[in-house]
Amino acid sequence: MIQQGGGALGIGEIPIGPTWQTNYFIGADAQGRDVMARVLYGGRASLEIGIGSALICCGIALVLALLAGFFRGPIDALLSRLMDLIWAFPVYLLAISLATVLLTKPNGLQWGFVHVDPSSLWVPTAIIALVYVPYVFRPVRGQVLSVREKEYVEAAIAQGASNGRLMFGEILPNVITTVIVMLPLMIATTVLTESALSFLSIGVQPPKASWGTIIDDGQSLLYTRPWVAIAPGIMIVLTVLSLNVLGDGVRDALDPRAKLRMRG
Amino acid sequence: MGGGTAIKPREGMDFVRRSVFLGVSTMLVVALVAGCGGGGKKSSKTTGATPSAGAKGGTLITRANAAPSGSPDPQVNYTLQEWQFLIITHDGLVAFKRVGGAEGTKLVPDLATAIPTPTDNGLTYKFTLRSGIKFSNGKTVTPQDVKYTFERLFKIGTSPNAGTWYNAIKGGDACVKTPKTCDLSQGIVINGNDITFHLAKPDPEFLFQIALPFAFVLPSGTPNKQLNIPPAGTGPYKWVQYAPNKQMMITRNPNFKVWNKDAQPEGLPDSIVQKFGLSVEAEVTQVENGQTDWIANADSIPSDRLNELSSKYASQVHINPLLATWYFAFNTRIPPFNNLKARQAVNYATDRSSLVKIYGGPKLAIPTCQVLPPNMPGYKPYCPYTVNPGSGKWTGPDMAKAQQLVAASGTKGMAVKVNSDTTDVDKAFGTYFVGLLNKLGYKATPQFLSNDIQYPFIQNSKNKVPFAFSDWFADYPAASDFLNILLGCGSFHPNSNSSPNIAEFCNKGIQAKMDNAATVGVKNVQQANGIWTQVDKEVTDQAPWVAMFNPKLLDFVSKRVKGFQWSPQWYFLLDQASVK
Amino acid sequence: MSVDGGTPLVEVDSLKKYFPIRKGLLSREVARVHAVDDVTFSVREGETLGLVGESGCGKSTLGRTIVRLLDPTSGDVKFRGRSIAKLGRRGLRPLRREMQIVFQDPYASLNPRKRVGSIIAAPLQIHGVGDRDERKKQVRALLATVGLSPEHYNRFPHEFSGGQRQRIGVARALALRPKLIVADEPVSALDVSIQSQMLNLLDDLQEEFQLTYIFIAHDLGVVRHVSDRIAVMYLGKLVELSPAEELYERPIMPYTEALLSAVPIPDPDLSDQRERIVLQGDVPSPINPPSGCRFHPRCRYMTDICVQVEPPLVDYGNGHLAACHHPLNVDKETLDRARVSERHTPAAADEHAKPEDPSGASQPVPTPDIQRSSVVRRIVDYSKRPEEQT
Amino acid sequence: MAVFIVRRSIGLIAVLFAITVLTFLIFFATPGVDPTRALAGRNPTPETVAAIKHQFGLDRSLPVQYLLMMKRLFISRDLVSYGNQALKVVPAITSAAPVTFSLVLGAAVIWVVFAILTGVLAVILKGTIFDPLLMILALIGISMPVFWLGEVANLVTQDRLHNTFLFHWVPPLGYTPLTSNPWQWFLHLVIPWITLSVLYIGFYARVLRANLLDVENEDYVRTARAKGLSERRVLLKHMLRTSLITFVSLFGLDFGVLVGGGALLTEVVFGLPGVGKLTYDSLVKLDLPVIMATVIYGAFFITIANALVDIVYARLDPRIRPA
Repeated sequence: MIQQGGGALGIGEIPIGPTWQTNYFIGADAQGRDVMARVLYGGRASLEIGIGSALICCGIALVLALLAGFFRGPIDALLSRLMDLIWAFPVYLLAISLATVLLTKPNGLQWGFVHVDPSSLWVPTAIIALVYVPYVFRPVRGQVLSVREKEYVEAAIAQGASNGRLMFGEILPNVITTVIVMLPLMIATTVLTESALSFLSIGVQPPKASWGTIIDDGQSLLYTRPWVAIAPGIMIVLTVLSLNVLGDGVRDALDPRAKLRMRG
Repeated sequence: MGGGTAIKPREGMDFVRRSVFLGVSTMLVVALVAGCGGGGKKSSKTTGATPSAGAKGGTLITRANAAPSGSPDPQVNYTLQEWQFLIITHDGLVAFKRVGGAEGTKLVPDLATAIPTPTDNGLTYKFTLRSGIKFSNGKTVTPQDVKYTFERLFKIGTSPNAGTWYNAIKGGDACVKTPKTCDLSQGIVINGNDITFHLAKPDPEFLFQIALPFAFVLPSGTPNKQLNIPPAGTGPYKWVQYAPNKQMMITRNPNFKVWNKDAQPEGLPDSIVQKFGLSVEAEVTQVENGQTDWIANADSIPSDRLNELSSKYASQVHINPLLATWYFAFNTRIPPFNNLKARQAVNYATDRSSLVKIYGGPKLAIPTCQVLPPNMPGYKPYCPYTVNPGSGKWTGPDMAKAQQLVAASGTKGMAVKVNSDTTDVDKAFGTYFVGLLNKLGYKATPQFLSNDIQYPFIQNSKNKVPFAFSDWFADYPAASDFLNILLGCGSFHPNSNSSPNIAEFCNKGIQAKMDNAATVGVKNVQQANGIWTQVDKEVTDQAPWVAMFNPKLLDFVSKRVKGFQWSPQWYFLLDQASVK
Repeated sequence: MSVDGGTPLVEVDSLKKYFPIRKGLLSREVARVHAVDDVTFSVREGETLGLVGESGCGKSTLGRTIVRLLDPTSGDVKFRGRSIAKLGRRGLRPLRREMQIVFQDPYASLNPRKRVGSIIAAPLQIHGVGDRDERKKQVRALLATVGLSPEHYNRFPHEFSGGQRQRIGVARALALRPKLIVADEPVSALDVSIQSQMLNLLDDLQEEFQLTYIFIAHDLGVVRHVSDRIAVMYLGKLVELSPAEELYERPIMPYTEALLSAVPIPDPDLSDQRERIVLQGDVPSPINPPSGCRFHPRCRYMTDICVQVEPPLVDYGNGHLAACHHPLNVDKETLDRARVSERHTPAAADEHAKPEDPSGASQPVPTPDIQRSSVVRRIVDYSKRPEEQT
Repeated sequence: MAVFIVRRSIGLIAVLFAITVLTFLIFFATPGVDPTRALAGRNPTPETVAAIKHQFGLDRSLPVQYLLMMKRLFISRDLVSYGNQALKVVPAITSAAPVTFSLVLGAAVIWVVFAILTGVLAVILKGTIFDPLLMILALIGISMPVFWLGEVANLVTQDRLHNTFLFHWVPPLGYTPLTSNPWQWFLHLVIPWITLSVLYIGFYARVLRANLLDVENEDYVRTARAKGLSERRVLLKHMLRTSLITFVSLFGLDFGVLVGGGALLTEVVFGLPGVGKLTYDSLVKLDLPVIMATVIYGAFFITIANALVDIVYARLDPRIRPA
């Protein structure tokens, strides 16, 4: 990654600006790295985290919502209060708090055999997934509560179906649409959140890059080489825009009345 | 002689490692003056020692990203950022000469009428207090105030160096143990205007220590708890505002009259303000647009803008060399770098010009292979880890030799964590070394830690950091400050967050030489320096570090600032600049 | 209408089901809905028990409690003599094969996201009956049994009409060859034209599979033709239980009388002749049921004793039980035999057992002369698929 | 209703309590949360370190530390930052809050006005090319990371076009209080206001448009039309009024979130010393007391906003009350 001697830097030396050619298409960053190449690679991390965290988030929220809505009573109360708690944190504050803590565990986290390195993409992925769980949990839980009262669930109980079968065989198929509708919008949201966290240096850790980290790098180069910051931003806008359009489409197709409150 | 205060010209957060103060003998100071002057001339825009008598008036607007960390209390604060204000609002008994250039490391009498010669084998210092000097609150300075000041230093309980420096005063150790009942009647004896300090043990650094803001004289009755704004002082300015999330501000002290212009000259601006909160990028733009006059050294100017600055704003840029070395420390006690050949290999392979480029280019840093920075007593250029060794200068990496050494060391393929902090530049260093180590056949991964955490983390041997970024700024020119503190056996404390010997390096033979140099140095500085030169060379051969470069400091001032003066001790002398 | 044939399959003993009502900050229980309040009866194997009452009287709750979709508050349910009221999930599992329920709403009772085949196969799968292919075969057979085409296997419920869906529901209930089926108003959501098809189907299935039915309905017209005995519920209480024909001919409880008077009669002459008893007021709240006889606020024979004393369920002979202080259609002898309560002497009862207008009560209510199911059967042949008929 | 409000308030207090505990635990799980480094210097004596630790109560057990911190935060209100002893946490927040409030209020005015304009215009222009065009613009607004937009705005107004007639009026980054110079206050905030509001204009315009189209088919709207009311009256008086219920409740939540520190990125990019920036700075320095205070402050506004919106909703729609 290091362009030794490639990027001219410092006093009296001219930084590489956009060449609009194959090499250094939009210039080099402070370490002389080709920004275009970084933007393309960064997109991979951004999308991996965005899609990964949205999937994890929806998965966790779905399971929790099924548990809460199905068992009701104390389990529901506990989970719902927990969600209230996460919900009550300002999203970025919670994400920043968690990221700061995780990233400052210098040797990473160790749970049994699972070792998470602070520079792993899993850290931002998990954090972003966690903070958005209530956003999915709430509507899905409401649905589970209503589906659970349906006679076909009673019918399954009368047949002696197990709880797992009731939750996953009977209720899940009826609430999954909501999640599918939410998914593209969730990805749009998580991509934006990832970029924000990385922009604040607490998302993707170097040497890995994401669009957010490149904008962060570009912040100090803003007046001299604005393209370093502008290019990844445009990529984010395009990606999120497409996801939003896709989300609208999915929603119209599957659930014309769903109004989702998604936010970046 | 005294030396530079130590703030790495970058961010303010982790000032700790930069604030390194150690006393040196007066003779060493003299040596520095010579060295520093020489160094200063080499640098393109080093400000001379001749103050241009600028016009008085106006407000000098400075900016910093954040307020000085720690406490605003002058007896607790430990940052250059605040000290640059404190030296013009308060006085000690003695002071560093308030001029730019090498002269600035000389001690001159301040509140005292003269610099005393220690008697009683260095145990007694007798000062005479000038009479008629008033605090900004109108009270006259008395010897009781001086005694009160030193007692307060202990009573406050949290003064960083009370227990390491000022405990030399008789009774000081007891004060450290029970701050509340501190009594220095034994150590500070008042007789009329005479103040006699009795030390418990000889301390050649005592005069420097009392020239620092910890020992600046405060009025009797100042509460013995941390203050939220420095109290009344004797300097040409007084504190009017200290809002840590907004700004700090000093204005003229109407009670001030010049008594010794070497120690405390009259200031030019009517008021000096430091505003907080902007990113350094925005600060640079503000200076360019004339909205801010100067950026505090705690903020480092992005290297990408240096080109713009040096071409478009050349007359507003001032560059001065620092007594500092930036390095990566090997952990000499764990594999792979407990192997000398492996350490040397990395040293050979390191392209120091790349690192210099990351830092800001050859005008802001000079490659080095050794521990001591240029201008340091005992410094002799020495660089074995280059393509054409011999000249003492680094000229280029020797990759072939490096690869050969790695192969010979048998450490190839080992995993190495490269530790650095999250500052852009330091991160880039880390990234560079990850690439380099991988090229040499190691399995290197980066580990970047928040600035606040990285330094204590890498010091603690428990964390087993194999390769870590750090830097060291001399506070005054003494070879022991670098060699003994950073690489002496005594400064390695296992499992402690405060163990400045990051390399965990301990070589009995070298240590004996260092001890010898310290003893000899009390009597014969020249001879001691010779020993230090030898130690520097031997340590460099042992390669506990990859010494990267010696940095210079860049100050960027607005167009209207006239008469920029730069002291090695206090850096930019705020009050000597004219904004009218 | 064999009343005494067979052994009891289900015995319900003092069954109570209350629903708590929680309110306020601490969600304290402030009241209870007395949905099923001390109900005792039994169902013999092979018989059909009609369970009738106005909506909200607790009949569905009773049905659901019997198949243990709800946990009883107290009392007992015995299935083949074995108590199942306290059984846990696991203990109930084998019982699930023996008793099934058919729901009222054919739209809500089928999972819209599952195919018909897997809906019907689900009980087989749950109980591990056969392998995949075997189950598939069984499901196809079941579809045929209930009058659907085996090709419907891969369709979704929304592709079917209400009647067809109800057939799917029945097929699902039958899949495990249960002994008991609680049919919870299985036809009330269907068009009248389809209702009789459905009734005939259930009737035929009873013969084919030797089923015992608890047939819940809210009007007596429907159950008459399918039931051997009929139980009438009012506000959570069982107020009358009788062989079907007897109930229609000789209702004892004034409430039953009122219900019967509402059954439509095809013969206009008879219909005109009959007096229609319109019950006054709404059904009282099951949260605070009326004192004494729960029916008293709406009863036209009401006297003081009805307010004060709750009448027990008394056998008036011939398997005809009723809980009333002022039994109708009972001769003095029978009344003598059956003491309703201490305070309720036959004389007193007789004296007061006169409605303001005794005309409607003194003689049997005329009922249409329709033989059970035979007429219905003549109207339509259920084995033809409904689509072909419409 | 009273029970509902009381229950909601108790829930609110419980959530706030849980948040303080959680925040405290999160940060005490962090190594290096310790004021000694900022105070003690390079080579402190153990006595000094112990004195500093004692001063902050760090030598006590965790529950005691938590209680001490809460006491100093809420009762004696003299909790100080780990980073700078002069930074009293409570005054720091009270002095930062007006900045955040200025930023959010101005942005809110802009976004409400423009969102209503855009939403209504899109409905009026339904069927023409302008409706989808407006909605795409709104989507683009939603899709832009606010920090990036802020950076680009800075690039243009502070540097590239700063010396042209377009943006020469733009003052340097930072903040001037309304009380000291209303005009400068306004000038400093114009660009941040616009930047912050872009996202919300897009979002609210889309929500409003969808709502308007929903109510268009309601009976009362048809009745109004059938009565012969002018299209404008129908739209403004009948449709818009109903649609604004959702709009207003969303607004309540967003306003709460933003005032609670949600405008962090905007504040950081524009150097506005508001609560978000305070939080960010303290997070960078792991300055636990300030983080505690700002997170509680933010959670407070969000929970209050949630509760208020719930209560208002419950008033409007009794069906949701038991939930």
